[in-house]
Amino acid sequence: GCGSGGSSGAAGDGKITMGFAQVGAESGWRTANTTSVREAAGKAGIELKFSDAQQKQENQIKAIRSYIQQKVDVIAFSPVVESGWDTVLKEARNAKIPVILTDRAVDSTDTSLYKTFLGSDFVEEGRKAGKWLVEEYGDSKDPVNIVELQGTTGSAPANDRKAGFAEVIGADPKFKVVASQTGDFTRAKGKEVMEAFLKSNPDIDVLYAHNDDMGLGAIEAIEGAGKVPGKDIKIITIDAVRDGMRALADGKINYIVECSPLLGPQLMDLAKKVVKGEQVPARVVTEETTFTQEQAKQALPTRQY
Amino acid sequence: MAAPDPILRVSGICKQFPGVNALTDVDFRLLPGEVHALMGENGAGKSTLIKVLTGVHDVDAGEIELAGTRVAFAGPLEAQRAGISTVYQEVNLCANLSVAENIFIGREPRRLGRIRWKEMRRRAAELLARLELDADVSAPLAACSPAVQQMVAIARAVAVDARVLILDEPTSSLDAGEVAQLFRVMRRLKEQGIAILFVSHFLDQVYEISDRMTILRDGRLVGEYLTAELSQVELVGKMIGKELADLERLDGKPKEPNEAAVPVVEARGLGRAGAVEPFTLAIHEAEVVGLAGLLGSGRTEVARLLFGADRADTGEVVIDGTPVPLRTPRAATGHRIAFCSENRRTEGLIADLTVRENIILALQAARGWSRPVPRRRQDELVEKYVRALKINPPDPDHLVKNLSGGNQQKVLLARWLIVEPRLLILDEPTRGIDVGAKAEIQRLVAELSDGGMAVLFISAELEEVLRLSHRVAVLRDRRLVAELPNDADLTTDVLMRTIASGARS
Amino acid sequence: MNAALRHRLFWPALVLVLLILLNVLFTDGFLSIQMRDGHLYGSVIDIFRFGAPLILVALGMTLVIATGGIDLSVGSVVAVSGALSCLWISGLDDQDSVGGVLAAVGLALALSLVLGAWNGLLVAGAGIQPIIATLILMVAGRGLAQLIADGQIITVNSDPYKLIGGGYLLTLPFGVIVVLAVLALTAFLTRRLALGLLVESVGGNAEASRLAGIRSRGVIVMVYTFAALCAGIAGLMISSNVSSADGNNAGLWIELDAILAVVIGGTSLSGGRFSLGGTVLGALIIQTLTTTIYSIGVPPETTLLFKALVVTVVCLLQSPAFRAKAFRRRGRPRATRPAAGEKARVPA
Amino acid sequence: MNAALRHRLFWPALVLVLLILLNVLFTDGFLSIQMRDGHLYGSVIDIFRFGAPLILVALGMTLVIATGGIDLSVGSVVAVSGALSCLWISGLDDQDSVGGVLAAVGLALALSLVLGAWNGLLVAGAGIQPIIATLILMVAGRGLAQLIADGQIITVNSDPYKLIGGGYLLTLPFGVIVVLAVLALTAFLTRRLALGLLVESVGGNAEASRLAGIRSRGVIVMVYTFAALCAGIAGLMISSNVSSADGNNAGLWIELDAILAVVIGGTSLSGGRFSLGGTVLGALIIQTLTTTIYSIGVPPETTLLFKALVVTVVCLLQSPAFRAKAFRRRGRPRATRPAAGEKARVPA
Ligand SMILES: Nc1ncnc2c1ncn2[C@@H]1O[C@H](COP(=O)(O)OP(=O)(O)OP(=O)(O)O)[C@@H](O)[C@H]1O
Ligand SMILES: Nc1ncnc2c1ncn2[C@@H]1O[C@H](COP(=O)(O)OP(=O)(O)OP(=O)(O)O)[C@@H](O)[C@H]1O
Ligand SMILES: [Mg+2]
Ligand SMILES: [Mg+2]
Repeated sequence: GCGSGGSSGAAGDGKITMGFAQVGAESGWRTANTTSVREAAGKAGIELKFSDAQQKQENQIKAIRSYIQQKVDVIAFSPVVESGWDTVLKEARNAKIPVILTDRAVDSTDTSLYKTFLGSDFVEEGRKAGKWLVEEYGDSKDPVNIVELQGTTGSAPANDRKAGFAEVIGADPKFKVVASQTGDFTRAKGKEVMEAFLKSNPDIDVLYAHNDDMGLGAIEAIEGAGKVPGKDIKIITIDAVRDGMRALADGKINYIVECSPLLGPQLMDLAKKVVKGEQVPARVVTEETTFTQEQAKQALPTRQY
Repeated sequence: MAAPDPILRVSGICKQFPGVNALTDVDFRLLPGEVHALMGENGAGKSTLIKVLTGVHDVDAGEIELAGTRVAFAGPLEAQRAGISTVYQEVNLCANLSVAENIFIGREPRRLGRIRWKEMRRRAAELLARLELDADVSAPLAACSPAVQQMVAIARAVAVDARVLILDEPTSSLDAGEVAQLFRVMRRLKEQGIAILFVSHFLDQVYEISDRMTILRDGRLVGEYLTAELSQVELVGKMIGKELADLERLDGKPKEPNEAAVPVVEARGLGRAGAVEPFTLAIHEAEVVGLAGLLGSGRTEVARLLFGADRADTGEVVIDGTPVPLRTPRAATGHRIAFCSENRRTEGLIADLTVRENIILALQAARGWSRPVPRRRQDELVEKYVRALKINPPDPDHLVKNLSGGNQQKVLLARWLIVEPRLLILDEPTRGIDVGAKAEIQRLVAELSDGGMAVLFISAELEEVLRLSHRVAVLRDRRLVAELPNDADLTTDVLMRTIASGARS
Repeated sequence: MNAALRHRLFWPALVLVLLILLNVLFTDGFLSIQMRDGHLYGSVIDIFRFGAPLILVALGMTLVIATGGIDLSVGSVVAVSGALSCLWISGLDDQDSVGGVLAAVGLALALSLVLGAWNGLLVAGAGIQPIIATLILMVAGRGLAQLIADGQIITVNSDPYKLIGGGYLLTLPFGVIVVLAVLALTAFLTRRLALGLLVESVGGNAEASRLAGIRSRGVIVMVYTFAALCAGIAGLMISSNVSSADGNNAGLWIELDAILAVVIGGTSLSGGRFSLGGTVLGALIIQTLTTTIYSIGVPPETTLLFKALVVTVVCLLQSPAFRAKAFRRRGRPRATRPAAGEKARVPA
Repeated sequence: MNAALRHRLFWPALVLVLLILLNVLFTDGFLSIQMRDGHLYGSVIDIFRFGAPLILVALGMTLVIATGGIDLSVGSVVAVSGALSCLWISGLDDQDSVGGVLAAVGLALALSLVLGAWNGLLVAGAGIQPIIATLILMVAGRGLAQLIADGQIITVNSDPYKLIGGGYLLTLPFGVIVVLAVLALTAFLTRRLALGLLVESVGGNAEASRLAGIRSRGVIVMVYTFAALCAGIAGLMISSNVSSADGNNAGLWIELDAILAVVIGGTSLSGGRFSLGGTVLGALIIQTLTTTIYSIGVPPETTLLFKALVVTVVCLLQSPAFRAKAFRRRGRPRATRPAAGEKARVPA
């Protein structure tokens, strides 16, 4: 067509082809992530080959191998697990195909195996949540009883969000986590666990949920117990999916730390640079923010997910 | 006569099951080199005694001595190791294994720990040849008829060097030739000094083979007798506890059915490849048709085709003059055909259900799930037949699996009697049933047919077939070869010869 | 006393009581039930409320298991049913319209019935073994749910729909009322009508049942359809409770919990006799166990071990073989046996 | 030709061939195998390499299923074994020390054996039904794996350990060699020695086997232990392949794939006859199917549906009842009568 940018990518027709190996479709967040990548690719004029690994590493390796065989220009993927990628990444390097990691990191010591890692910093998300809490209760001396709804036991976001949060609130002994249980990142579990918390802990001041969905479930439990979410119990969650933002705008959630799935545009920019052979930073953090109730009301009309 | 020391002696044995005293203070001894018959009615405790002896059940009280030393086997394996080889009452083999594997399982011929498959097959074939049984030793047992399975179980038991051989109703599904062959083997073993315990409800067989007998009644010992010194009438009297007057009341030949009647069911050229050649057979109202033939001659297959249990691939079934498709048993029961299968465990009873539930099952099936048989009607029916067939214990809520073999057979019979069928197919209905009950069932069949029911009667006992049938159809090599009216000329000898030669001579 | 001890459900009932006692120790007022906003409120009510979908699924599973089958696909049916009804409701102009919600419910249940019939046909018609036949729908059903929901969590905002899983009627949680109704219906069908006998007979001995003139195929298709219907209702409850449908996670693992509930309730997996009361008891044990874990604060890492421990205890107590061994000394001494044979190795 | 058609494994083999053909159409050089860095390389090699753990687990599962049981816990054993060996290796001063790695492997396999024996004892000793007995370990084992790994993913960096699942020996993937060794051992134990016969007899009729004097308990404990050992080895392979252990996801759903492989291979879930070759074929079909999905680019939303579809087809083809209906016109129907005594349950 009328391309004027002097794109001299590897592909013969000048169009960049990207192979993207997604983790799966395990949550709304992930689906938004997939949609973002797809849309951004369309906008950027990049041809996208997409696969879904259903949370299995071997599937992802297979998908990457098939991209190598199909001689795409660039491979991007969200690793299911951190390790075990050396072999297949070496194959990609041998085939001179650059690799971009998204959302999750790999633990390889050989950083030449991939060009860059684009994604959120879960520990930082936990810290942001903690900081808001510390500020909110800055003046009070009374103890603050916190309950925590963790993500799936053993998953990286759950571990990191717990750790970041604990790190910040640990400085002040008035913050006490009185109960902490996994809600498997789902609304149903979040609700069920919160119902039990409400009965076994009469004085809960704050709920910290590792994602919006569990928080949304918990809100129903709190309402069922005759309390007012956002007032009687302050709620902090992470993610900022649309339902969460709506609850925030309605005053049922007090604070949301964004964990944006919309890394499509950033990914496409990076991909173009990488294919051109430009230098890119080894770690790119997704552009993310935090939302208070006021900010949510403003942001809500333009939210994409 | 100087009796040698008993090889096996039990004293004061008691065994209770929930709600049943199966054995009460029973003494018993078994001498080497004798055939000892254990006699008693259905449910008298014969099988239980055998299971207690061989460690299948624990005893509640009492002692067991083998060759003078006290033993308590933890299981059949220990009993086997100690030299007691047993064929339990119900054929207890693995249907999924081959004939040879069934015979040698647990003691496969080996070299350096490795199984010698060829050797195993060779020895199995040899053993079966000794029992004059012509069967493919590498065929799966499931493909064999119950009779062949029974022979395989016996072959398994006689294959080991045992001091004691226990056979619980081994002959109930065998025909005359096989029984004779089995007896030859038993005599040979006896000469070698092996003690044999034998259970059977066929009095003639008991008198033919046994030297001594022990009689049980209601789980109690009646006594031990020399066979030669006890007459059949005395024996039966001791078994049932009263004098037996009307046992043989059924005289030689059945009454003539009224002629001219239309056939209730008629098979026209009915056949199934690999099972039975096409045959034509009509069964009229108030008529009993007997089926005679050697084992594996296809009698069961004929019954199954008439009942829709297997699908015929040629011919048709005509009921009251109209051809009807009989593709499933349900279709057959819809036309009021009933089939009492010879294999009550696998094709008859539902073990975990109660006597009551098993009895009303066919009736309920015919009514469908939405129209339950009212409880009052259930009680009436069940009570009537429990009494009529003397099912013991007479508790309708007893689980069927806990009944003795003969009583299970009666429950199956009751199931089909309450649906009041027009054609009743009985495949070996008297198998494993004691003398008293057998006469009872025979009388019942005669009565039913007098009342207008058509009956197809299959039995390995030719006397029984002759006694009940108006006509006898003879099968040979899965082909219907003759249909003989049961007139004065027809005797067991004639029947035997027809079976052997394929034509009436 | 002795009769009670012998009762089939004595041991599971004992475990349930112990679990409740444990809760009472840890949580003040665990047993107290209050009236709040015109409905009953308390931990015990919660157990029933959250246990309702499990009880439903387990009831359906009981009949399937009684025929000697098993249904692994119930979790997927839960997801599909929830996804379809939420999709439909989310497309309504007025999400609060009762007619629209009823249509959604009807549609979801109709689809569940179809899925159940498919299972039944694979098992009874095509002769595929139940585990495998339903495994197929277990996999395909998740795919279907994702397809329906387009991989998203569908959120609805409908008061009438909310009633099913989260609402109250006559002070009682609506879900509990539904469970009672389904339980009554099942009991009626199986114990008043003859379905129970036919099911037990098919499960006890399929060939013998066929020869007794029972249409085993019809019975089998019926129980799988019924199980799917129960799962469909459970799916509505679960999605209504959180006003959203999550194709990925709704009903995940519920098949295993349901099988466990059935077995704890004393129904044998090999088919035959079944006990509806036992199943309800089993499901309540599992739900109480979950609640206990939350309320006594078992750390998340050991949650699974704790759960497994309790289940092991219940199963051991349910096993006659184990009881015979464990409580031997209490009863009459039994004849001692030579131990020699026990040690010998299995010939290999 | 007709004999081939009748062969038990004809239909699954046909499906495998079709799947491979499909791949060849979509991917150039699918069948080509090259030599690269001194080892074989190519799509077909990949199928074997990635399929190795599944084949192992399915082999163990075959024997368990042949005794009439089932083992749901293999996935958890995979996770536990991987977690323990990685934990041990990560604690070594020198992760590359062969001795240390061997110790880790030994330890992990020993623990697997213990877990398997536990399963066996619950089934044979305590008389708990296999699905439930192994369900307990399925739940508890995940907990155990998380406890061992402290809820983290343990990463190791050890060349000798890497060999097990990711290395090559004599140009062949090491995992494939392990599979061949285990397969040969299993075949020897079951077909040359008497184990196979005992297993089939216990699975065919447990009561009859007991009366025949077979120590069924010993046999049962043995097969569960063997299954756990296979799962343990598979766990080592999986964790070695990615040089890390993930307590949550390692081996997730592998039990279902293994059961599927066994059934596709023609072993009946009701116990009795089993076929090792069939199981290997079944596992290869499942593995090839996954590869196919990626290489022909099935859209992600329909992946599960596609998988379910293929499995349905294989299962239908495997079902004699279905074949009888579908192909009735082709051949003369054979006299098959539902095997008498197939599952006799009434003791005399
Ligand atoms: N496992 C069991 N549980 C409960 N009762 C049983 C059990 N086995 C046998 N019985 C009962 O014990 C009694 C004796 O049964 P047994 O099988 O020994 O009779 P039998 O003399 O062999 O009869 P048959 O000639 O009919 O075989 C019967 O009343 C039977 O119902
Ligand atoms: N399940 C089966 N599969 C294949 N062949 C069978 C099967 N059952 C029986 N047969 C064969 O069919 C033939 C006829 O058997 P059938 O049972 O009808 O004989 P029968 O005359 O009733 O003898 P029996 O005295 O054993 O009852 C026999 O050769 C038998 O081996
Ligand atoms: Mg008996
Ligand atoms: Mg017969």
